[in-house]
Amino acid sequence: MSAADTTRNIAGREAAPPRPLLHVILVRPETMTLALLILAVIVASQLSPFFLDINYILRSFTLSAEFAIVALVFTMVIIAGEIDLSPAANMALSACLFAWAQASGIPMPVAILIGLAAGLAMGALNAFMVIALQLPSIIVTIGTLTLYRGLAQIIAGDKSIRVPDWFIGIDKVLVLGIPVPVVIFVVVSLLLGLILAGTIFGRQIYQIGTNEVAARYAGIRTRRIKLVLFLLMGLVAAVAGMMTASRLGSVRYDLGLGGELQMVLMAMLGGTYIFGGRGTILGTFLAAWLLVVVSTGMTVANLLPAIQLTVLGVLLIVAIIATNFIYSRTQR
Amino acid sequence: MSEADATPLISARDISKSFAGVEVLRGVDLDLMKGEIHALLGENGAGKSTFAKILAGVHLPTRGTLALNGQPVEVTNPVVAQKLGITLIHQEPISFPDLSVAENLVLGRSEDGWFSKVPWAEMTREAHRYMDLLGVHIDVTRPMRGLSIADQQMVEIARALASDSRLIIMDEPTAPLTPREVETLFGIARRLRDEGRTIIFISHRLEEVRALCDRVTIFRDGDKIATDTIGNLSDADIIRLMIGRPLKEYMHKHSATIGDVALEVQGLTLPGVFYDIGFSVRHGEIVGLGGLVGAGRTDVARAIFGVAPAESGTVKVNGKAAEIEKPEDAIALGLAFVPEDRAVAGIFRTLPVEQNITAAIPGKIAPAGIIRRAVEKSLAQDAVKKLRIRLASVKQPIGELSGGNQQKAILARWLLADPSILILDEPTRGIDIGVKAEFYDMIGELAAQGRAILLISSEMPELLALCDRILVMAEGRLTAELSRAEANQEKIMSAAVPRSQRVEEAA
Amino acid sequence: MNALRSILVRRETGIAVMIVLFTVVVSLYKPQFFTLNSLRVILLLTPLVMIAAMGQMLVLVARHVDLSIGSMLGLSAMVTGMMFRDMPGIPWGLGFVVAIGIGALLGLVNGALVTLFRLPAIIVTLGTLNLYRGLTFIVSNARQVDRQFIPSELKAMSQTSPILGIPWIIFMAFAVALATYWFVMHTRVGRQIFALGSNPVAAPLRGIKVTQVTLLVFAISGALSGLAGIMYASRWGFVNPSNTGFGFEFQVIAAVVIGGVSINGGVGSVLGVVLGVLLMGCVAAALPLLGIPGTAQGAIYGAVILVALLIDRSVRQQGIAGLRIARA
Amino acid sequence: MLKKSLIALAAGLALSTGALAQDKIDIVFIGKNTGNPYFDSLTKGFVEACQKIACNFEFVAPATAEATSQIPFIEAQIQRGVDVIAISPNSPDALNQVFDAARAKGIIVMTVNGDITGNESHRDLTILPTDFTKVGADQIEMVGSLIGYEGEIAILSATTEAPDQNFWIKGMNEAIKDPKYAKMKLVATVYGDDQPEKSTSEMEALLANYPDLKGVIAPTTVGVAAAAQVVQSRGVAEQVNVTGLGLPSEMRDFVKDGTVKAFQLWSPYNEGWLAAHLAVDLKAGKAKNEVGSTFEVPDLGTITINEGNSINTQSSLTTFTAENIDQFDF
Repeated sequence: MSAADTTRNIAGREAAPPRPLLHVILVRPETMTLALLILAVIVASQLSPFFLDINYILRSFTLSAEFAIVALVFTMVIIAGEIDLSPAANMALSACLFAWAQASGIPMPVAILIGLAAGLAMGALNAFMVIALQLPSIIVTIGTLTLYRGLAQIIAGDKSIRVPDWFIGIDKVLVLGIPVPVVIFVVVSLLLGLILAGTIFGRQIYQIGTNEVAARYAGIRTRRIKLVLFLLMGLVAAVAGMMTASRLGSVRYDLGLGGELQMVLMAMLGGTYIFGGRGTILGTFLAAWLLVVVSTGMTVANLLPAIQLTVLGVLLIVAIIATNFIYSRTQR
Repeated sequence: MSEADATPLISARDISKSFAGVEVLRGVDLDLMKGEIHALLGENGAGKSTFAKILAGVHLPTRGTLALNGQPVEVTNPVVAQKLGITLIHQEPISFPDLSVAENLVLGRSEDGWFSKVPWAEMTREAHRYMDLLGVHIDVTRPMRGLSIADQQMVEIARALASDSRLIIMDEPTAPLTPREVETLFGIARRLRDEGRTIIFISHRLEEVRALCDRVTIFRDGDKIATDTIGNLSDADIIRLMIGRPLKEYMHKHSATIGDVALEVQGLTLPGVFYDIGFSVRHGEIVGLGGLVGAGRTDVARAIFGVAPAESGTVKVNGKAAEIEKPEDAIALGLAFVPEDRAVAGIFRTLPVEQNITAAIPGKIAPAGIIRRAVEKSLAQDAVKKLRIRLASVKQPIGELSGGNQQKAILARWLLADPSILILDEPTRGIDIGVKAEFYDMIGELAAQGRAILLISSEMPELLALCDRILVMAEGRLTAELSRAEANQEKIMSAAVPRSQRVEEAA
Repeated sequence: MNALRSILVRRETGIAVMIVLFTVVVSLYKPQFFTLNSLRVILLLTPLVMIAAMGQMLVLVARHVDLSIGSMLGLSAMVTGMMFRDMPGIPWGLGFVVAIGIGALLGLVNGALVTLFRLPAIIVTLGTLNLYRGLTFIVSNARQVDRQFIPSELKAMSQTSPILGIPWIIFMAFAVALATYWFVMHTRVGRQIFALGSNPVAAPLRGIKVTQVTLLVFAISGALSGLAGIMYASRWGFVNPSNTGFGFEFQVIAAVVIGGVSINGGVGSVLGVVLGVLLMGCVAAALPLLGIPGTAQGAIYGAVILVALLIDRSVRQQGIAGLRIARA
Repeated sequence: MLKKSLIALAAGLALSTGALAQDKIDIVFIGKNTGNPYFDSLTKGFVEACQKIACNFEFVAPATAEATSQIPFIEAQIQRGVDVIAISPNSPDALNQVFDAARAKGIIVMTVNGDITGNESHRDLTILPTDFTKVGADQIEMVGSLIGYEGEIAILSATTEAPDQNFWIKGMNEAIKDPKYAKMKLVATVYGDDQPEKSTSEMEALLANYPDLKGVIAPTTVGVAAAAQVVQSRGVAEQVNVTGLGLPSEMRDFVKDGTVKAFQLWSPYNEGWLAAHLAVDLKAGKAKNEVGSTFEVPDLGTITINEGNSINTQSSLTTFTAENIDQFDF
């Protein structure tokens, strides 16, 4: 009662004046990400003379491209007010199923379909537990992340499963001098960016993440939209798993291990608000490059992973402090 | 009052309060005597709750002083208030649902250090004592979660006793209670008064005020209008003082032609919540749905709209049986629902006003799934103009708007959907008096356009002024249907108050 | 009747039943599982998790989460180990003071970031998870502290026993659990943690100093991780910058969630957490005995977490249904 | 346009640094993970060699030992244009593609202390500490001598698919068929995944499942330490003899208090020492990477390149006992 009254009273004043346009454009988390990206490029090129080579940077990006692609969908899930920590494990399990299927003589197209179907099924299980059973998605997906990777381990054991030679090397194929995984990342970014910003589906994702109850009252199909997001997550994770298989030439249960952390980092560095309702594909897009530049810059300077971990930790904390600060300034 | 008691327990002088530049309380002087039950009366937003909260330390006054027993005091927060012996009992008591009743009772009272021992046995014994004192039977070792609101109030009162409060403020305590529970509450209140404590009683119900209180203070639009012994004022006096103008000024000049039945409900039942609800609303008609908070009115509306569907019963829209399982179904049939709690079920706080306004018409702003920004903007701007929503820009987050303007935006959202049936749940709650009048005009106009309107309201004058017919609910059942001509406050109230035999029927 | 019902729907009963069922089923196949020695094996698997789980429980009860415990364990163990290595002859008991102190300090940093900047704990501690691990590498120069440098008295704590052949560290773990029980049930601040998690909006209205209590909760979580750190050195006899404490947070959170602590705050019991830890220990001890390959372990843990969630939900729903009947 | 100039810039930089380092070759050793004490000693061999001969040495390693974590480090070395990449691979096949890319740039790729079994064509040569075909037999003989050639024995290995360990276990299974070991019985092979916790649980399960167990071979440094700790804390060191492959620094206490009577290993230092010398000689043309060719390494003598471009630093395992363990500082 008192809380409701307080908000009412605070809201009871006159409408605030509009903010200057420049302020609106500049004071947003993506600006921070872009600034950090530029800074990172400058620092990295000072750290090592070998860093500033666009081909090298692109090649290094392919090492994180699969995570980056999944992180785009991950961003949408967070904006919708949920979280899915299982996609990296999903990548491993669907890739293992795919590799196991083709290794046991099932024709390649069918094996690919099996992998994709597995990814969808894993997304569907998450969706079922979160949407139908109304369990908190963070704990559900910590559970399924353990389960999916565990199943991958049961299927593949500690063995690596080879994929055929012609399937290997997606990262070595260049389109206009750009490795295919990077091209896919850019295309998916554009596509999802347009969907999120320009379609009613994207709009409703923001609305659900901002206030799910109000969204339901407004006739928005909240459950269906979340279902679509979890399924999309599963599907994209499966695709990413197979892309990883192609890049490595073999599949093991530990494929993509720790990828969930990378995805969280990308989304958070891109200014996505952990509690939903805010964030953009552009932010995650920039953050993916930021992360690659930071880690590549440090690796090529032969800095020990110690420093890398420390820098990543500090970066994450700085980014959320900045993001929260920006949101608190723009939302009075 | 004898001369010995002449020092007031609390002397408030020139108490004023502004929220973000809007003055909601102006220069209130009030003395509260020891051993009296003092009613604060006034319409919603008149300032009585704000005043009570200043006494309890929830708000700080912008101006003015308080004295306790003649000594000036500053009540900077609720903890200080508690220490000074002032307890505020909220209508929906604030509690810690996972802690036991006994713990809720004593939490925040002790001054001891962090690592001092919690005296469980003593605490439980003491809790039992207070429960016995109040004559209620609550297992004090069970967690607070799941306690009825009446019991939670009892715990709050026990808490006031436990901290030996001299002033106990009850903010609309009776609204969610059954008559029997109200009687118990009154008995306790009288006993506390006879012990020399002071009780502030905030209520809308004149009969309760009359039955319980010694003196009454009336607020209107942030001003204290009058303080007097209850016996000196007739009901008519009080109402006149509260509204400050004759009732009929509110009357909306309704000229709509009433058409066919738009919405018809039969035998709607959701066990435990409401039973056998049947009524109809015609095009051009405003039907009021009155009753006490918790009578099940909102639940009926939520059921019709598909938010929480009923288990049995039928809903017909324009004569055709309708299967409404989720809000989408209702919207497709031309229904619209402006919910009661704006912050929870209405607005998208951080999103721009225009996105809030167009939220229910995806098909219009994005015919092929792709948003047409120009269409969206012009629709939003038209709505802003038409409903006179005051804002800086339609790109502004809606959270930056005032409550009344937020509510207008929600109404605008539904008007864009061009509904033929509109359900309004407490549409003017927490809205400035001036904006309220605008809303009344708008509602009348909407009916005149031939829409069927179901208006849920706890404010009887609002129902009486606007509605062609008034339905009343009590304890999940319809208890009265009053035509405009026969309706008055007494009839509504007598139908709204639960009767003991009805309780038995329901059981 | 009611008392019986309330015992039956209690979470602790559920876990206890699961432990008993599990033990019975495993013992039918492998009678060796039902021996005193096997109990000792199970208990030896649990002390580190149990100690850290007590801290994690408090954090969860206060509506936060601490993902950095594994890294705090690693860093405090490393500093303590290096102290033993570089200052030979230092009293071994001092290691406890140092480890707990460093852990508490790291926990305070978490708490400060959460309270001062009003940041979500899950992200803050994800950041410090990396940060503290990185610092561990930096202070240790990526070098392991070998067995010979860990004082033998410390190592003996994991091996010598005061009674029944059960080593000291297990008693220490249970002592920590008892102390936590006393802390949450019998101190004012302990109850305030529950109140804070139960209703964060109302807490300040009842005079609860939210900032201080939150800082305290994170500091305790850090201090207990530090204690677990020096016990790691005792149990395994070395401190490694990358392995020590790595992935520890998952084990602990799983045990705590299985033990019935709600991630929505306000709910949790020491007994439940102890049983949750023991259940995990039973599973971990039984798998090799049954000859189930380690590769299946992950899937089993995942399934256990999901099952615990489902049980939680059905209990919650029964509660609500019961309420509805009572009201009607 | 920008891209072109960037490439030109990078190429220029690469040229200039390349010119600077002309007289010394650049060697990078990529370990399995940082903080792994095994590689401290191995790295020391590299460092001390490069203080004497014409090479620059750097050590890098990922934070975790998972299959793909070494890839960015290899990519970085390619970009840096080093001459030799020495690596202890975390995966037998996930690195194939990036190895190919490195070799295409003229970098010599040598695996050290472990090979990419089954994918040998993706590296130039491998340096193994000893003749792996003899490890199994040596270990069986060692445990046999400890238990008097009679009784049940078990193996506590690393992961189920660890290639080296599996190769040795195969050797053990062969060796035990010798009539000399007729009274010995290999009752179980279990896997502790090279984690102390897991290895401990598996060891405890062995003791519970096989009460008559006389000896345990743990051919992995993590496993042997964990197994030793279990018998020590259970006080059954007299009944169960633990041996295997371990680091003296981790096993010293167990040997001194009698928990473990003897265990074996090789010299990791020599692996680094040899690898650095071979790298310099190959680049200088003093040695040829051909099966059967030989070259000289100070302190180690003449080394031959064996079948499959494989080199051993010592012919048989070193045995550590209470008498000699203090002579080793790794």
